[in-house]
Amino acid sequence: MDLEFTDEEAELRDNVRDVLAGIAPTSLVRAIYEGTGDDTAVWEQMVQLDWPALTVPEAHGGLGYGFLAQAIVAEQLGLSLAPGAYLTTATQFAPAVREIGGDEVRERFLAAVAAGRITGTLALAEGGRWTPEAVQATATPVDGGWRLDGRKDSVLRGDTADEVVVVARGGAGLGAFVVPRGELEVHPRQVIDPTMAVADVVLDGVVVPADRVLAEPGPQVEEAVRRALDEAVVALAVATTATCRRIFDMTLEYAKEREQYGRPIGSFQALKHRLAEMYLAVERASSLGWFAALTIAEDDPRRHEAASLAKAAAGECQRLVVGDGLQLHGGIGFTWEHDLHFWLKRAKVGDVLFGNAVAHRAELARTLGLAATEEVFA
Amino acid sequence: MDLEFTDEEAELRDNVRDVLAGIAPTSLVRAIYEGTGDDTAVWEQMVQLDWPALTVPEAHGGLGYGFLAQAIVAEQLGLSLAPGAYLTTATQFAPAVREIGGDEVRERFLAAVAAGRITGTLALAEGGRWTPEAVQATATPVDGGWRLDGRKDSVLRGDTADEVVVVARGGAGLGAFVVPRGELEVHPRQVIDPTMAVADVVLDGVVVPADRVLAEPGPQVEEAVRRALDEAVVALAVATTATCRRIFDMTLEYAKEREQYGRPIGSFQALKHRLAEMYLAVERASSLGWFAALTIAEDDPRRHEAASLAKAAAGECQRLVVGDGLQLHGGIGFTWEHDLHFWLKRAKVGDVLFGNAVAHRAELARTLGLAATEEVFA
Amino acid sequence: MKLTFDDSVEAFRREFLDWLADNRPTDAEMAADPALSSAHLPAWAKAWTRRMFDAGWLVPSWPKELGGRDAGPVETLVYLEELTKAHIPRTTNPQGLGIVAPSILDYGSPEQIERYAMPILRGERAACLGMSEPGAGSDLAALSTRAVLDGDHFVVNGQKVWTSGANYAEFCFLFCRTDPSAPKHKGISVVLVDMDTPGITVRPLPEIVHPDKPDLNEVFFTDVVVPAENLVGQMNNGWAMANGSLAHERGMVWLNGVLMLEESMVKLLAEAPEALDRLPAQERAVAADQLVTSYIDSVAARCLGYRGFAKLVRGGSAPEQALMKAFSSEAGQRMAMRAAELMGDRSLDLGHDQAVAMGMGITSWMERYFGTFGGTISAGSSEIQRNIIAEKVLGLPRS
Amino acid sequence: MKLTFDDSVEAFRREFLDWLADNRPTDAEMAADPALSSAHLPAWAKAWTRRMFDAGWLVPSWPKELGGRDAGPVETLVYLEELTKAHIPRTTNPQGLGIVAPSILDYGSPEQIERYAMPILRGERAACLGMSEPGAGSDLAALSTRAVLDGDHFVVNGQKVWTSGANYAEFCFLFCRTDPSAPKHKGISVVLVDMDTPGITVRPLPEIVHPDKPDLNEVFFTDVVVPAENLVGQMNNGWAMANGSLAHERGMVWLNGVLMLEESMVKLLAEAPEALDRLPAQERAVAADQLVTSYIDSVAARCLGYRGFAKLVRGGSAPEQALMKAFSSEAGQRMAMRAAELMGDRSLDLGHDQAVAMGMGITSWMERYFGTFGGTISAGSSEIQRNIIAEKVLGLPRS
Repeated sequence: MDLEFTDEEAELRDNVRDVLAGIAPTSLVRAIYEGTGDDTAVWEQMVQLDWPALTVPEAHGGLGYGFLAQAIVAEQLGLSLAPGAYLTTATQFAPAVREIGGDEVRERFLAAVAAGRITGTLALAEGGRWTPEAVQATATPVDGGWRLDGRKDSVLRGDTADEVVVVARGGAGLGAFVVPRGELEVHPRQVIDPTMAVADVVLDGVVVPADRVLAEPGPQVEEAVRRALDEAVVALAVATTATCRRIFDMTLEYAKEREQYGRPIGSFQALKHRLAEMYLAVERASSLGWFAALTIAEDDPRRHEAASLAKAAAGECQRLVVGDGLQLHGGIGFTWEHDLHFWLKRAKVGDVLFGNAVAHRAELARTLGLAATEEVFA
Repeated sequence: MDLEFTDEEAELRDNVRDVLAGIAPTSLVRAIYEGTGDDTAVWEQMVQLDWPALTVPEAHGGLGYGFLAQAIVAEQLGLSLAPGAYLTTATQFAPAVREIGGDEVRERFLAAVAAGRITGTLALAEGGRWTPEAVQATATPVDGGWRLDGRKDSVLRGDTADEVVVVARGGAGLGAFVVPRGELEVHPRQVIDPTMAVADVVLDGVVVPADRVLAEPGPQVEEAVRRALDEAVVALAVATTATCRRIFDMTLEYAKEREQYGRPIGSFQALKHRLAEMYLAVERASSLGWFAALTIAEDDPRRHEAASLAKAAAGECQRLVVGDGLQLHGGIGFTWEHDLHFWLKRAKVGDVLFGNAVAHRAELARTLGLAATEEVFA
Repeated sequence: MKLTFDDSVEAFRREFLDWLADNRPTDAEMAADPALSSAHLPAWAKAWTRRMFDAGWLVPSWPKELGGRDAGPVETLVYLEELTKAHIPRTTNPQGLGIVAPSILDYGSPEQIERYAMPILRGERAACLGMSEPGAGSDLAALSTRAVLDGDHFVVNGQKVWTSGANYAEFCFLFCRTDPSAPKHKGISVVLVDMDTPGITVRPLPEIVHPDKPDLNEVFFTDVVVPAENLVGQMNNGWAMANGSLAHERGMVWLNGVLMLEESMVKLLAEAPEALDRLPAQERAVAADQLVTSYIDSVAARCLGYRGFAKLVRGGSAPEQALMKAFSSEAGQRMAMRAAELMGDRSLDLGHDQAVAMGMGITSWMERYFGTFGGTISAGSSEIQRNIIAEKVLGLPRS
Repeated sequence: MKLTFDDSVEAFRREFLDWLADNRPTDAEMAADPALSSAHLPAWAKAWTRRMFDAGWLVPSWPKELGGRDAGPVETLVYLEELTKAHIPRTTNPQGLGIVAPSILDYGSPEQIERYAMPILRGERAACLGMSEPGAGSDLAALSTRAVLDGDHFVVNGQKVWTSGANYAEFCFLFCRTDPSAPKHKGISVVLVDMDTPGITVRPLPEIVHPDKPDLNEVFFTDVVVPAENLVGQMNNGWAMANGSLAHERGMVWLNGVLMLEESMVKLLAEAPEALDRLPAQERAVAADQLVTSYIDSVAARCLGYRGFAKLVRGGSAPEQALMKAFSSEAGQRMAMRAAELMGDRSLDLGHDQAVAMGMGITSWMERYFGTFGGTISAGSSEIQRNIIAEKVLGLPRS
């Protein structure tokens, strides 16, 4: 196992970083927080740069980069907080279409993604749980397609995405459908990080025609959903850990600069040890993130377990780094004017969405055979 | 609520401390560890000083001190590590007899305890659980009394106590019996702290005559068992926290004396903060221990919850204090020659016996209505 | 040791509860006009303070003429507990009632008492406390805001920061340097400055939650003219006063931390069952275990506080007191974090709309979590508290 | 980045596994004659070292004449992993093979190499390392054991402590002061001292678990005569050698920590289901959650190690390496603690009787827990590791 970037990987990373610094500076994040800006232009510029095509297979008009490239982009999104439709479109919508969809529907929507014509997202979670088991929304065959009923929680960009992959349960198992957002009853929520806009979606009998069915309800769909989820989970884990790394870097820098009692606070041993602890937490989560990214890139059988390892570690990391990062900044980090809180809030959102640390540790308990028997079949 | 000693309480504490320093010095603990001594004389001297009578009701020939006095003694036992039969006899056997037994049998055994004629212990746990629910051993009515079958785990001083209260389950509920140790099949175990000798007990059809029945199996016995358990749990919680306090005190003293790089290690800020943390953990557990002791002394309805609070906090305390106490002592604390390890091991035993922190937090989850429904009836 | 209070204390409690039932502000009037900062006095708050003052329930331990009834410390404890249980703020200007007014009563001239202290007690005026500065943090001795005596007035120049309530306060209890040549802590004085004096600029510092309701401020003083008679006590006696002011009600400060923690716990225990029911068994058990750990903290905080309080009442020193600020603020932080985690995806929602009477408006656990850093950072951060515990309580050498 | 190794590496792995299958010591012979300290060579261990030496599998990265085969770092990694998976110790004298022999090879005379280094490589002699002293701890520069050159010999006086294996070692690689007037770190030399030389007293220091099998020792030197030709390298060049010796196989030290952690995890995962089944649901879930956290640690340790290793192989610096000692030793400590808690009342039992081949005999999780403090205290405590991370990796100023 080689867990260090090759030269080409490092080049891609630098490229992405430089572009994001230009099109999504922190001032844009602040503008969105303060209601004086939006992220439309970020996506438009990414489209111009052909980013939506990056990880779409070449067969569908994409550039065919693998998941490692996806993770490299996700890391930079988390570091910079760059807002916009990329994360949901490329790491949630597209993988769902690719893993679940049949040939025609896959071609239709992946080509549209690659061309930058649509943005998308994934509506899966119910009751705060991002697992196939949690899906209670129903898919019923009707004249002209499938009727969807039920409710989907916390859909990232559910209020703005063009297309929404909805996972619902039919008699034979899970099914998945691509629904135009305009046909859904969307309830946008006011959340702590407005650059990660979240909406609840009510499925009130919306009818999906056959050409928008990714997969009719069936026993084989669950595994495909799980594979798509793995990608979304790892991308978010890598992004969240990167957000934590930035909090750590800001805190480290502050500790070197800020003086109290005539010396930099970073020279106080108790703070030094806490910074070492934060660093350790970031490195722990980061190394697991890359491991998980590799398992997906190489379609290793450990991919599902690795996804939970990475997301759990990212969640554990933010718990420490958000708390100590804010605490060690003192009063200044508590003010709206300082940028720190944008990263703090993003890190929290990154833990919550797609299952927090506790949820992924529970999944690991299940895969390791440590959960109670009734759990295994829950 | 007044959580500070009165003058008389402080006097009792000082008295107990001074006596224990004389009859149970650390050299005796070492001798027991190294197989060159035993604790017989400790109990004999306590008998001469009338300690076994201390908390036995006056009606049964005791001095009639309440549970607060019991906790004051328990604290000093934990601080000094004084070995011997007091802890099991006074905080496990006697409360079980008092809470569960009918008039005659109570008089018989409490008077014997008060006179120092017998030592005793309590055989309750099965499968590592010290709860009424865990009792699977059976009590069957037979000619001349009750026959006991099954197994009891981890009976403290099960290999030396004169009399053993055995809790077993009959058709109508729990029952309790006083069995001479000589009639039991006792399997002494080699444990990490030889001053806390533990044995497993096999109940292989031993028959208990009527005059040794504390309570025949019945629905009301469980509550009495629980009340006796509360006392044992709080006494052990207070003792264990005191053991932690001594570890903390030794570590603090060491940190002030030991120099590295030309200054006391206790002047390094990271160590100072960890010592502050240890102190906080000890105070947290200690204040809950006294609160719990008061609830038993005054028979407050919160006594069962308070017992779990105290035992859970003692367990959480030892987790931190054992680890950091050993770590901050460096190599010297890792040697057999240094006395520290006697306290470290006692603290671990104190967590394990009568339910560790996790078990008592689970009990609190149940009493607070946070456990899953199936748990409530487990 | 005992669990219960003496009968006389219980009689005191009943007397207060009876009075409270007839005189308390209603939930409706509090909700209709919430306090907007820690020195804002809505109409109901003014009337409520006045009622307490008149009835001798404002500061029970003080004499009748100052709004009290010469009550003892245990009675004060019971009084504060009952107010909290009833969800009624004792004041919406805590630093005015708790620090500024008593300091003026202790050190001020009769005129100052009449013009500044008594109006606070009668609910007529609100005050802020000008201590922290950009370069000085919690190190008061390093302050550099200057007051130069020029005939019958001082001229004040400088800057304060983290000044709670300055955006609403009517006057400021201002620490400033009056003798730059003296050793650092010997050249400090206190003057009373009306906030509408020309030359004062207040710049609110919105916080990371509820930026629309700022309470902290930067305050800039440019050639601000303050009458010489507004000097509190002696020239260059500010250091003693700082220790005096901050020590006011010292024996009771812990209680607020404990009550807030318990309040949060009650709220959490009420909300937990529904949230737990959303979770599968494994996650549910882990979340429940976390909540129980916080529950232990909340009971421990009370016990620790009571133990220290018992020692203080006996006249002894109480090392527990040094722990209380760090312990209760950090326990509250952990509790809010765990609660937010328990709420899962619902923890992301802002809770603005459900603002409560105190104007805090922090009703989502996530916002509450971020808000708790006010408690672990200000008034001596947790790190400083640990230094204090290590050096003052444990006797460890200075670093 | 990639998950897999190159084909050539896999071929190397297969070659080693094939050889191992035919040449490994059996579990029975290891169990019948366990090593009693870290410088004890049971008969099977001597033969095993010799077989590895002859076949070029002792130190694969070295040339053939030193028991190697000029293998690269990735191959060495694979080799070490396979040995561990097979539950075979590479040596029962790790400091001899890992530090003493390579240091003599680097700095010693041809005669010293023949008499001291090669016998270690051929499994004939075992060595200990004399560094720590009572007053010096991990601060080597402060050592005070003196070696005075007197014609054709040195006279050594002083005391060492925490000397692993001194109770079985045949000779000692001894750091001592040869120029008391020079600056602290410039007056240190290394001499090779046969442990049966008159004037040496070894006093074992039993540990808090398994006191019957001491490995650490105090070593007292009283007028010990050492031939002058036993000076290793130049006079007063000990400091450079210390940095050299300790740096041997530096790039691989992390692996041992990772492998031990994974080994513990495998054992724990095997034992956990039965232990979990004893617990009621709530406790079971909490215990399972704790084990999972340790599982995450164990996978993370490997990933962290591999990431640092990849950087080293590329010739870069690897900050991850600085973390590995603290992380893996502490993760092992937490794991043992949680495992002991999981085992409940069974955790109290001593595990003496089930001593394993390496002579560690730590088979109960409680004993293992206490034993882990050897790892967090020795060879640079976790506190010192954190100082190093803060200063060397993060660039924070010295305290």
